[in-house]
Amino acid sequence: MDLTGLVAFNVVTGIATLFLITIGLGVIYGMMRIINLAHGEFMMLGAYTAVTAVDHGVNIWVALLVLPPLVVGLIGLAVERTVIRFLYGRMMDTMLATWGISLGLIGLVTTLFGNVVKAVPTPVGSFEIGRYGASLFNLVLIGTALVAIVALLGLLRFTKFGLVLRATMQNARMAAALGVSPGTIYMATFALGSALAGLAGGVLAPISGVSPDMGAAYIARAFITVLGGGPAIVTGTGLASGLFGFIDELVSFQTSPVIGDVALLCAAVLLIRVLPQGITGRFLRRSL
Amino acid sequence: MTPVHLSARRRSGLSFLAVVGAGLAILFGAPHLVGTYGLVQLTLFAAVAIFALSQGFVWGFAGIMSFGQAAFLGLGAYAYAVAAIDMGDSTVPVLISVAVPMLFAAALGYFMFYGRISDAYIGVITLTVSVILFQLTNATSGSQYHIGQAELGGFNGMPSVPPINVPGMPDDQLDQTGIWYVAMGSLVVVYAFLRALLASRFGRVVVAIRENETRAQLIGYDPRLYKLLSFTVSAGIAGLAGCIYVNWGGFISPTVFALSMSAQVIIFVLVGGLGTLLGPILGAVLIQGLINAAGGQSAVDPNLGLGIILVAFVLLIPQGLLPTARALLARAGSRKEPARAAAETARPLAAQPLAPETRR
Amino acid sequence: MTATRPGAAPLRPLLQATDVSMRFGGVKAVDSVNFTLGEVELRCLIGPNGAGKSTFFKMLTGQLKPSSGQIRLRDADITGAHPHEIARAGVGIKTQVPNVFNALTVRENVFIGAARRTSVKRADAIVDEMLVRLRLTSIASLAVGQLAHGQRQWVEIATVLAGEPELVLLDEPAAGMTQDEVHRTAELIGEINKTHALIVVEHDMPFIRLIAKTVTVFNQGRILMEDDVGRVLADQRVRDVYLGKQAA
Amino acid sequence: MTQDTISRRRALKLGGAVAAGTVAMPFYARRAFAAEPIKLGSLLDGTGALGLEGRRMIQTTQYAVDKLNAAGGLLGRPIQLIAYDTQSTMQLYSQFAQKLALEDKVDVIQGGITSASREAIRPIFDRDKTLYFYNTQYEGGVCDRNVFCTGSTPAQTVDHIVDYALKTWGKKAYIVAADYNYGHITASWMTKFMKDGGGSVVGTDFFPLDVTNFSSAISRIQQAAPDIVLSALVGANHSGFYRQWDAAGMKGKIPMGSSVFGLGDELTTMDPSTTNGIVTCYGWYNSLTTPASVDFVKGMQAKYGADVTDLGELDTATFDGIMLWADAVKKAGSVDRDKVIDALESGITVETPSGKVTMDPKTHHTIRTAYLATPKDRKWDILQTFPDQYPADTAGACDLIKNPKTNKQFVPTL
Repeated sequence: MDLTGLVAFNVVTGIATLFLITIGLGVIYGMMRIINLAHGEFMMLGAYTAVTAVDHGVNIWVALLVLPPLVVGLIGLAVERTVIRFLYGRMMDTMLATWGISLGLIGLVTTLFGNVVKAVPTPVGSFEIGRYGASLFNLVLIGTALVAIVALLGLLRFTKFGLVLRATMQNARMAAALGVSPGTIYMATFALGSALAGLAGGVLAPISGVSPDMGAAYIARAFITVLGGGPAIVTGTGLASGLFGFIDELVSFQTSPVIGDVALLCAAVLLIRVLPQGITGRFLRRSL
Repeated sequence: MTPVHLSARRRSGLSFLAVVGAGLAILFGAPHLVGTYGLVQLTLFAAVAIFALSQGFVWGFAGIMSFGQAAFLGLGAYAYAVAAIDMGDSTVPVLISVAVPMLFAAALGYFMFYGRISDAYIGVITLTVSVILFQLTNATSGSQYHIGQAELGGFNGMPSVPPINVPGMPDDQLDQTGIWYVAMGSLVVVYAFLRALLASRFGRVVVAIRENETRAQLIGYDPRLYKLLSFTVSAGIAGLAGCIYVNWGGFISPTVFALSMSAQVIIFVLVGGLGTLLGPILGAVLIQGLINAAGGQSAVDPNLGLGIILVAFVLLIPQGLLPTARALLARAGSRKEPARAAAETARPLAAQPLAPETRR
Repeated sequence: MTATRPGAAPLRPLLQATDVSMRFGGVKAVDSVNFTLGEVELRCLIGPNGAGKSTFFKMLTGQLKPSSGQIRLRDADITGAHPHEIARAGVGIKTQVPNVFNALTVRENVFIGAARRTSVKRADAIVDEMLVRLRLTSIASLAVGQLAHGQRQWVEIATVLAGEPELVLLDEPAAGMTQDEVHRTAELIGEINKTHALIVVEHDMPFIRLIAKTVTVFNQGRILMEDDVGRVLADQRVRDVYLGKQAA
Repeated sequence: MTQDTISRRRALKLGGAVAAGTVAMPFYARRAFAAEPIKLGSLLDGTGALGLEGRRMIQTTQYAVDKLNAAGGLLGRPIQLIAYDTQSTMQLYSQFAQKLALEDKVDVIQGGITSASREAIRPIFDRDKTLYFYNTQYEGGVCDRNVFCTGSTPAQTVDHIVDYALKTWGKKAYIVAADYNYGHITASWMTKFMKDGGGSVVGTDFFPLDVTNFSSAISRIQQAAPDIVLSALVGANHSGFYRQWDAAGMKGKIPMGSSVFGLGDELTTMDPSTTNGIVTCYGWYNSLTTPASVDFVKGMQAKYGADVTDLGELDTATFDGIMLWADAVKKAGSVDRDKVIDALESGITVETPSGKVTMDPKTHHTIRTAYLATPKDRKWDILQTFPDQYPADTAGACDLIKNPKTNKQFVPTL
């Protein structure tokens, strides 16, 4: 019974983690049809922001949850202005360019910080599930994911920005005709997606080593989860994270993390084969 | 046939002869000009150039975004290594190294193309498949993972893979010079094969499908079949590259499946020129040369350079070096056939509209 | 919607659509259409924008699968078949927007059309013939992407005809053409109709008058009427839907 | 490309000279020995995933070569170091190995960090008959007349960790190890030593080197409730295990021993609360107070700066390898491969920072001292010392004196 509780807790943590590492990519892909191959490296930059902030004595919570999205959001803004905006409508080229940015960021961070694994202390301790110990920090992960879901849904549904965003997504030309510049919207969306990637990197920093090539470990999973989710960004990413996170954690617990990862990827490829438009391409189409 | 048409065809024939001639000159000239180590270096260049041709064909001509071409390189290399260790004689293993990736690509391609999976998703799926293969081979440590006598070795890979031998004589293994002849010879053959393929009806239809899939379909061609065949052919070529790659190093490990391998070959093609065959070869030699040169220093991480090159080419020289050079030459020259140059530099349009419009 | 057409030939039909419907979500784009075309017949389809003509064409060519109903080409049921299968069965289409291989030359475009059913050598001969017939020889080695709209339409028509289809569908062949080109198109259609069946969608009424014998009128996904060209164009209902829609 | 590597070499030398201040470098560089230099090739990862370990090994190699040159070189000839950075990339290992053997024609090669890299280059040096030293603590078993291994192996170290654990904590062990040859073979030895000592292994998990999330693994361990956890986890990503273990509150509940912990920079980058108490065993620790050991640390710090505080066995084994080779060259009076191998097989012994190091003729591995230690607030606290440890693991299957043609890596069959 205690074990079931522990495994359930791990599954929920796994789902939350998957959601966090995916949602930034999902926002950018869902709104702009841009597959941001530098997503993993944006996470990596978020983690380095956290490491650097902690090293400079910034409060740990600020360093993990506030600074990374801000810093990476700004970096995303700069990338959008200098590279991405010249490539709108050229999906292939944006994939290549973001791949280049990804390699460049790995190289840059390696050159600046060295290929060393940095670490951030975990700010909270552990708690007991029956006779098993579990990390309290996993609750922080789950909480962050929940806050991100609620905030994004609120943003899309209740704010003017959200309305314009949805309109642009439906029909960029129409939105442009209504006097909203798609350029501005895209810029804001890219920055928002980058900020979410930064947040994921920051909040995951304490439990994973922070190194220049850490992004590669996440990118394939994040991708396939976005595609599995389908057009409704938040709901789709949430559902796909739930499904794949569940499979991954459960198979990992039964066998090993590799098989868990492989099971996740295989499940996703099959899902895309059956539902090429993703889960929300078929079900819950009207969700956000 | 019109005279213009004839001259275009003749010109293309001449360029073909020139490239093959240059290839043969390098093939037989290099052993006299460079030492053993130079040949070893050039063998690697030939292997990556063949790999680049496989990507250049599938992406540049068939318009298929295979982002996981390293999967086929790795399968070819592993297939050769396993078969060579188990069989002794290397002749059949070489064939296996081409056949295994082709079979795998045929299965994967059937799954993707007949499953109406759209272009961008094909990129993601191929990439994911290469990640899966990487993880699986990486997890084959320990003696329980073996095929015949060949232990897969997991992360450590397979050491001491026997090199190609004279057919039928397992003990007569090729030395570095012999492997050079095999590698460079294969490059010339693959180039000639692809030129012939593209000049054939099949090749022309493949390019037409890249240009306008709907139109080709409405004429009566089944794009799925042509894509599947192109994908399979390119996988076989990548497998051959893998076979030569493992012969070059005598060693293979899961890093052949790594994302960086797939990334590099895309950079080769992009830098050299998408939609050409000579371009990927030149791009491969150029970038591999740069990577090697970067190996001697450690002040700046080489990824930084690769990343900057990739972004710069996408933004500034998206056609790649060869078509750009051709266009410049054509402009500098008598402006004889601007149309031809434009046709050759035209790239497969991958851009998708925001939503598939249901026009009525 | 049976034999209202005067002088309907008792021949077995080349194409027969029975009760064909197409729904997008809640909207019926094509609603229970029955349509019959005889061998070597020329039919014009008219109707306001959104009447369902292009959707109907897409179902005939396999680009859309009908929600219900059946389409037969001679004895073969081609309902929901793949576009390439229908093309192989002998249906060629020139789509509304020029649909060509932009990076290829005119010659290469036509070659692709010709090469499906025959050897490369024979295809080359067909291409030469087609280029002369459609007066494209002088621009044969130019990339189609560089050509003007009208020329691209001609290339597309040449590409379709090179495949020697038995039934040719033309979606607005005269759109964007000069007066001179429109006349040549009309001539060409007459010429094709000597041996092939044709269905032509067009808005240009003078053009219709030039080519048509029988006209089918689509409105709101249904067939409003089907009759001789003179009677159709004189019909008040037809005028109403056209003018009404166009005014709106 | 040649251009670049030359300038790289020059940069290394210049850097060395500047750091060394008035030491011997400028002397030999100016007055150069008239004789042709002896070439020592080095293949180590200065960058990439293993750059952390490799950087110090590269510095140690330079340090050792400078030390030999300062003492007059070998056989009256200077030693020229030809070093390539393999960037943690297998392809570059193959490539530079071929370059060293075929183009630079070096007399000896010292290098390779992972077992994978060693296995990639070993056949190349066998084929081209170039003497090769592998100076890394590893899983043991390499049996090849052309290859000499100076790092410690499980029989010399893991044995003592298991022994200590059995005596101190209990009989039930759970093994977590990296999913590649090193991890698998080390786990086999751990299992064997546990059983030999009367204990049992209640579970074994392997993790690929890119795994960072260990939550499910930690749950599994808790479920099995062992008395001790034995870790052979390797590399940057796996360091997450220790943090997550600590974060889950397991640190105080189940003690841990590790065969690789602390070889990198774990002591400086991790919280002392995470690292304290993990039991390790290596051939050298930087807190050893023998004169040779202190001298080595001081010498390295003088050359490369006071922040060189993370030296470990990988570095002293590199130093040992170069010194053993140098001694053998002196004894053979030649750099000819076969003569040097004969000299090495004569049971040659050197005194180095690690203590007395003897080359075992049968296995081409070293007989050396092992130390048991645990981190205590970012410093190594040495618990026990075991002199003259014999490479019994490799010796179980390998006898190069009797069978000089053997060429393989033996794996334990348990």
